[in-house]
Amino acid sequence: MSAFSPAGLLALSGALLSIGLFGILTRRNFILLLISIEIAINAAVLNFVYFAAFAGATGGLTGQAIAVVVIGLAATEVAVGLAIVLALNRLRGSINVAEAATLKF
Amino acid sequence: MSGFDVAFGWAWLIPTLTAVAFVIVGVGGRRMARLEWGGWVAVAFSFAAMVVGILVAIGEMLAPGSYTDSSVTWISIPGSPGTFPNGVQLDIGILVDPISALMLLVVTVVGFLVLLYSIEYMHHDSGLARYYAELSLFLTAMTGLVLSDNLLEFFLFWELVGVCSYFLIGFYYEKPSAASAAKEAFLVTRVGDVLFLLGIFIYFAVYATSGSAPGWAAGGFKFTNGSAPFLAGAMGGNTPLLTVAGLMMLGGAAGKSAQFPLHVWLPDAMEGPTTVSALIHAATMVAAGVYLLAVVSLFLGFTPTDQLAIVAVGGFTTFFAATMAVVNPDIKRVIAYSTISQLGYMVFAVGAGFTMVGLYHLFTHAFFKALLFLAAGSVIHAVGTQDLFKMGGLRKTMPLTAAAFAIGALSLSGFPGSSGFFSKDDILGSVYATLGTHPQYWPFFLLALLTVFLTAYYIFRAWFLAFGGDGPRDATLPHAHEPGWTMRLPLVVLSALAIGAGALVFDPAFASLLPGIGVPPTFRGADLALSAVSVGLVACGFGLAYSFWGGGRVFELSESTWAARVRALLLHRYYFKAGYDWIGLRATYTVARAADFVERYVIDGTVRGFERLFAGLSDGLRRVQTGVVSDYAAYVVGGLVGFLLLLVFLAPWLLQTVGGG
Amino acid sequence: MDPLAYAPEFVVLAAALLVFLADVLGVRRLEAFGGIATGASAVAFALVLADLGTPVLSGLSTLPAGVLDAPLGPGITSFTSLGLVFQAIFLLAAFFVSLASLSRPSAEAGSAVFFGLLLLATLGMLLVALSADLIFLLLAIELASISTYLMVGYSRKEARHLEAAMKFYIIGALSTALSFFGASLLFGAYGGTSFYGLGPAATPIGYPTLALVGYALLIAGLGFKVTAVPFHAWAVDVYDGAPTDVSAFLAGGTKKMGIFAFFLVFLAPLLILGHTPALGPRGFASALQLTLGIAAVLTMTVGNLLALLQKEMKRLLAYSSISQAGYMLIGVAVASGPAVAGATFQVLAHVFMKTGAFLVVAAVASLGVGPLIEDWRGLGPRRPYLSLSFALMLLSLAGVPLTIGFVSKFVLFSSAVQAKGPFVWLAVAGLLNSALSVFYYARILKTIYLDPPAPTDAPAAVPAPAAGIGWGRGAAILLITVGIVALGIYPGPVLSGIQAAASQFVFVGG
Amino acid sequence: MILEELAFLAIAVVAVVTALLALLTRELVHTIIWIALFFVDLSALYFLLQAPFLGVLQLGVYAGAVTILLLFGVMVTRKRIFSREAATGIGPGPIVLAGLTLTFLALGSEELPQNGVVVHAYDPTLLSQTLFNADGPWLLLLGLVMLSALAGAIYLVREGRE
Repeated sequence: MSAFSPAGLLALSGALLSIGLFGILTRRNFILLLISIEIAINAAVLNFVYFAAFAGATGGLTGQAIAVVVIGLAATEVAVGLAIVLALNRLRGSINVAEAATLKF
Repeated sequence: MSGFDVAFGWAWLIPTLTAVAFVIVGVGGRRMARLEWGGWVAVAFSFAAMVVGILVAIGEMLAPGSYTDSSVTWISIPGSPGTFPNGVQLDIGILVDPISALMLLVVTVVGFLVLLYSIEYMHHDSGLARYYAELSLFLTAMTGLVLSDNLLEFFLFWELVGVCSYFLIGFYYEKPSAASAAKEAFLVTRVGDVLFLLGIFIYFAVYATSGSAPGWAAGGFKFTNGSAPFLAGAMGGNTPLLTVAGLMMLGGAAGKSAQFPLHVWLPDAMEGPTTVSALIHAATMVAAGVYLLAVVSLFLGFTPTDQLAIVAVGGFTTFFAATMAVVNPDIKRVIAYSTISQLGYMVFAVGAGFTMVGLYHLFTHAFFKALLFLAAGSVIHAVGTQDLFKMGGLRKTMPLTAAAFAIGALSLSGFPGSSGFFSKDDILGSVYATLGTHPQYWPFFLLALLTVFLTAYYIFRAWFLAFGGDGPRDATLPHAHEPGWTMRLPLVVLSALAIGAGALVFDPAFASLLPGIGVPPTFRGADLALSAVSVGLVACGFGLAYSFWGGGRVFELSESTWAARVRALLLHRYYFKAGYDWIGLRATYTVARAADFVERYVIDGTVRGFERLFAGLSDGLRRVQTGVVSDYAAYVVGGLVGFLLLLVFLAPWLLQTVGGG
Repeated sequence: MDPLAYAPEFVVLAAALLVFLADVLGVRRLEAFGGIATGASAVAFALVLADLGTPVLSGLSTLPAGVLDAPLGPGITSFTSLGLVFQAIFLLAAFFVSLASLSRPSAEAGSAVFFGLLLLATLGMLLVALSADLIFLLLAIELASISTYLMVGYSRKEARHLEAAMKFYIIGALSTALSFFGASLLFGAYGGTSFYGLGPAATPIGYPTLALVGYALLIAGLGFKVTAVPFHAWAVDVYDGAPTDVSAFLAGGTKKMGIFAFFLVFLAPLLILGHTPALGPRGFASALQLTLGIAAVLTMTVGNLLALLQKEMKRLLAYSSISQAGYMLIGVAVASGPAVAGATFQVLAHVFMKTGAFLVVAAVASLGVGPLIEDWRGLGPRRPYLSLSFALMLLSLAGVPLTIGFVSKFVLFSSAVQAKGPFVWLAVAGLLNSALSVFYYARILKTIYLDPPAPTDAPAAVPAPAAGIGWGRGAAILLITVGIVALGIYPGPVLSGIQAAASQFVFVGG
Repeated sequence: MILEELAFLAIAVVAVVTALLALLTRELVHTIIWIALFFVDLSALYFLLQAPFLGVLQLGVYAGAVTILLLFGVMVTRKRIFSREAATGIGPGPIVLAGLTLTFLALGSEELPQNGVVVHAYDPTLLSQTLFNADGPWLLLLGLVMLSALAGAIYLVREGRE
C-alpha cells in the first residue's frame, strides 16, 4: 500500500507526451520518429497503469488490461514502421523523411 | 367549365413534352445532324406544349382564381418532440394558379415561335442537335419553374434554367468571347443563386420552425397548405431576419433578371445565337427573377425595408440601363439594355406592391421584346453584322422586318394603344398613386418617368440607323432580302401580339389571370394627366431620335472644338422643343459614360476582386501542403493545441458571451 | 453472446485467412483472390442487410432476437441499427473496390496481400461499427489503419507509393498515440472505457477538465481518420500517392469509419449532458458542440478553397473529399436524430460518389491519360459512357438535384436548421461551401466536355480502342452510377431506414 | 511514504532525461541505448505502482523486443553503425509543446485529489482472468492487428522475386 500525488504522475505523462511530440516534429530520421511515437504511447500506458492503480476494485483491472493491450499494439506498430522504413531505404537509400517529399501542393 | 378542368390535370404534360423532345433530339439528333428533323421534332413538341399551355390558361380563365395543386412527397424527415419539433418535407408538385397560367402562356407561345424561327435562322450552323436539345430542355426548365408548388422545387428548375442558359450563351464555344460570356453569366448569376438559396433557408428557418406559417407549410417549403385560397396575401411579418431573407430574394432575382449591380452578364450574353437572346435573355428566363419576386410577395410578403430596396433597385436599373442603350452601336446590345431597363420597371412595380401590374408588364414585354429580337435577328441574318452604323436603308429591301421592328419599337416605347403603353402606364400610374403615402419612392419614380423618354429615343435611334436612309453605310454588306416563311410567320404573330396583347386585359376573363388588376387597367383616377405626360415624353424621344438620326443622318457628338459643337447645336436646335436641348443630351451621354465606367471598372472589378481573393486564398493555403511529413505532424499538434484551447477556454467563454447553449 | 451474431465478421475474416492460405499454398491468380474478396463482401453485405430486417433477406438473419438496439450495457460490443447501416456502407465500399480491382493487371505481384489486407481492413471497419467500448473502438480502428498503411505501400517498387505509405504511417501513428492518451484521460475521469460508462452510467463526472482534455485529444486523434482540418494534410498526399484503387478504398471506406467513431465517442456526452442538466454542466455539451461545429466549418471551407485551384485530378478529389467530411461533421455537431441520419446518408452518398470518382480515375489512367485535369480534355466525346458516369459523380458531389448528393445535403442542412439550438450557421456555411464547390466541379466538366483534346499526342494518348478499362472496373462504375441516380430520384426507403436507425441510435445513446 | 515519493521523483527525472537524450543525441546507436534505459526506467515505475505484471511486460516487450528491433533497423539502414542524425531546425515546436504541457498540467492537476491517493495492488491471476474473459475481445482484436501487420510487413520487406 502506498500513496501518490496524482499531479506528479500527470506531470510526468504530460512531459513524456510532449517529448514524443517534440521528436515527431523536429526529427527527420524515420527511426527517431518511431522512437518518438513510442515515447508518446508510453505516456498513455503510464496513465492507464496509474489510473488503474487508484481506480478501485474492477476498474483497476480494466486499466491494467488496457495497458497490456496497448503495449502489444505499440510493439506491432514499430514492426510495421520498420517494414516501411526498410522498403523505403531499399528504394531511395535514405530514411530522411524530409527528403521523401515529392507529393506536395 | 367542365372540359377545361381536365386541362389542369394536363399541366404536367407541358414540361414533360419538351423534356421528351430534349431526349429524342439529344440522343438521336447527333446521327442526323444534316437532316433538320431534330428541329422539326422540337418545334412539334413545343407546339403541343403551347396548345396545352393555352388550354390550361383558358381553363384558368373559365374558373377564375382557381388553384390546383397536385404533389408527391420526395424527401421527408419526420419530426420528433424535443430536439426536432417540426420535421422537414420536400414535395415535388404542380401548382396551377392564375399567374402560373399566365406565365405558361408567355413561355410556351414565345418558345414555340422562337423554335419555329430557328429552323431557318440556324440553318447554316453546325451542332444543331445540341441547339434544339438545349432549347427544349430550357423550355422544360422554365415551364417547370412556373409550375413549381414550392420554393425549393422552384430553385431546382431555376438552376436548370441557369445551366441551359450557360450552354446556350456558350453555343459558339470555339469563340473565346462566347466562352467568356458564358463563364461570366455563370459566375454572376451564381452569386444571385446563392443569395436565393440562403433566402429560402432563412424563410424556412423563420416560418417552418415556428409552426405558424401562413403561405408556407410547416416543416416544408410549400407555398401553401393547399387549402389556403390563392392570394391569402402576404402576412407581412416584420423581423430583421425576414428583411434579410427578402433582400436575399431580391439578390436572387437581381442575378437572374439582370438588375443592378448583377446586370453585367446580360449584354455579354448576346454572344449566343439571336434566337437564344430572344427566348432566354429577353422574353422568358430573365422574367424568372421578376416572377420570383412576385411569388414571394404574394405568398410570403416583403417587409417595408425590402420593398424600398426593391423599388430602388428596379427604378435605378430602369434608368441606368436605358442610358447605356442610348450610345451603344450594336443592335442586339441596344435591345439587351432595353431588356434590363424594362425588367427594372417590373421589379419597380412589384417592389411598390403592384405585383400584378408588374406581371402584366412582364406579359406584354415578352411579346414585343421577342419581336424586337427576332426582327433584329432577321436583319443580322440578312446583312451579317450587328453594327448599326454599317446598316441603313433596310426598310426598302426588308419591309416586313422593318415594320415588325417598328411595331416592337412603338410598343416598347409605350406608344398609345400598343401593349407596352397599357402596361407601362399602369406601372407609372399605380406607383404615382402611392407616392402620397410613400414619399421615399419619389426619386425612383422620377427616374422611371425619365426613362420613358430615353426608351423612345434609343429604340427609334436604332430603327432609323438600321432601316432609315437610302442604303447601307457600309457598301460591303451583302444585299439584304426578306427571310423565308418560318422566320416571317413568328414576326407576324408577334407583331399582332405586341400590338394587341395589352388590350387583352380589358377582357374580364383574361384579367382574371392577373387577379386584382382591375379593368380597365390604365384609367384609375387622376393619372390621366400622368398618361399625357408619358405620351408627351414618348413623342419627345421619338422627335429627338428623328432629328438626330432620321432620314439617314448620322449625328456625331463632335469632340473637337466648341465651334463644331455650337454648330451642331445650332444645326439641330431648330428641330426640338424648348427644354430638350443639346445640354440635356450631353448630360445623358455623360451619365451613360459614367454608367459604362461603373460597369466596367467598379462592378467588373469587384467580381474580379472576388475571383482573385478566392484564388489567392486557395494559393496561399496550397503552399501549406509542403510534402514534408514533419510539417503535417506540426499541423496535427497545432490543431490539437487549438482545439484544446477552444474546448477548454474559448468555447465556454463564447457561449457565455453570446448566450447560446 | 451467440457467435452466430457475428456471422458477417466471420465471413470476412475467413475470406482473409483463405486468401493468405491460398497465397502460401502457391496460388498466384489475381482472379481467385479478387473473387474471394468480392464474394465475401457481397455475402457479408447480404447478411448485414438481413440483420437489418430487409424483407427479402430476412431469412438469412443470424442475429438473436432482442439483441438489436438493446439498451446499452457495460459490454464491449453492441448491435445498433445505425452500426449495421454503417457496416453495410463499409461492405459496399469494399465490394466496389474489390470488384474494380479484379481489373488490375493479373501478373501483378502481391495481389494476395492486397486483397487480404483489404479484407482485414474491412473487418476492422466492421468491428468499429459494433464497438461499445472506447478501447475496442481504437483497436478496431488500428486494425483498419495498419492494414491500409500496408495497402498503400504494397507495390513496394514505386517510390511514390512508399512515400505515401510513410506519411500515412507517421501521421497515423501520431494519431494513435494521441487517441490512446485521450482515452487514458477519459478512463481516469470516468473510471471506465465503455461508452455505456461514458454515457448514462456516468454519474457526475469526476474530473470534467480531464474529460475535456481527453475529448480534445480524441478530436485530434479521430480527426485524422475523417480528415478534419487541420489533421487533413496527410490525406491529399496519400490519396495522390497511393494506387488509385487504394485511394478509392481510403476515401470511400476508412474515412467513414472515422465518422462512426465520432458518433460513438461524441454523441453520448452530447446527448446525455446536453439534455439532463443533473448529470453535468450544460456548458460541457455546448462547448463540445461548438467546437465540433467549428471543426466542421473549418474542414469544409479549407477543403473547398484548396480544391479551387488544384490542377491534378486525384489531389482535387482528395480536397473535395476533405470538404465532404466537413459536411458530415455537421451531423455530429448538431447531434439530433435527423442530423445523424443526414450525416449517415451523406456517408452513404460519399461512398458512391468518391469511390466511383477514384475508380473512374483509375480507369482513365489505364487508358493512358495523365494525372492532370488538363489531360482529360476532350474525353467526353471519346469516352461517352465513362465521362457520363464521372459527370454524374461530380454533379452529385456538387449536390445537384436528382443525384444522391442532393438528397444527402438537403437532409443534412435542413436538419441543422430545424434542430433545437442555434445551428443555422452550420447550414449557412454548408450552403455557401456547396456553392463554392460548384466552381471546380464545373471546371472539370467543362474540361471534359467542351475543351478540344490536346492536339499534340492525342492519338498516342489513347493507345487502341480495344484497350478497355476492364470488366470488373466497368461493372463497379456502372453499379455506382446507377446507385447515384436511383437513390437520387427515389431515396425513400433507404432514407427512412437510416432515419429510423439514427433515431434509435440517438435514443440508445441518450 | 516519503521513500516512495523520492523514488518516484528519481524515476520521473530519469525518464524525462533519457527520453530527451534519446532524441537529442547525435549518434543513432546512443539513441538506442538511451531509449532502452527509458523503457527499463518506466518498468521500474510500474513496479512502484504495484503493477508487477506490467513491469515485466514492459521489460520483455519494450526493453527487449522493441529495442532490438530498433537496433536492427538502425543497422540495416546505415552503412556505418555510428552515423549522425540529419541536423534539423527545431522551429517553434518546443514552445508550443511547453505551452500545451503547462495548460494541461494546470487544468488537470487542480481538480485531482492533491495528495495521498491510495494505490491498489492487483493479483496478476485476476488480471489474466479479466484479460481472457471480460476483456477478451481486446486481446482477440490485438491478435488480428498483429496478423495484418505480419502479412503486410513480411511482404513489404521481402526481396521481390520479380
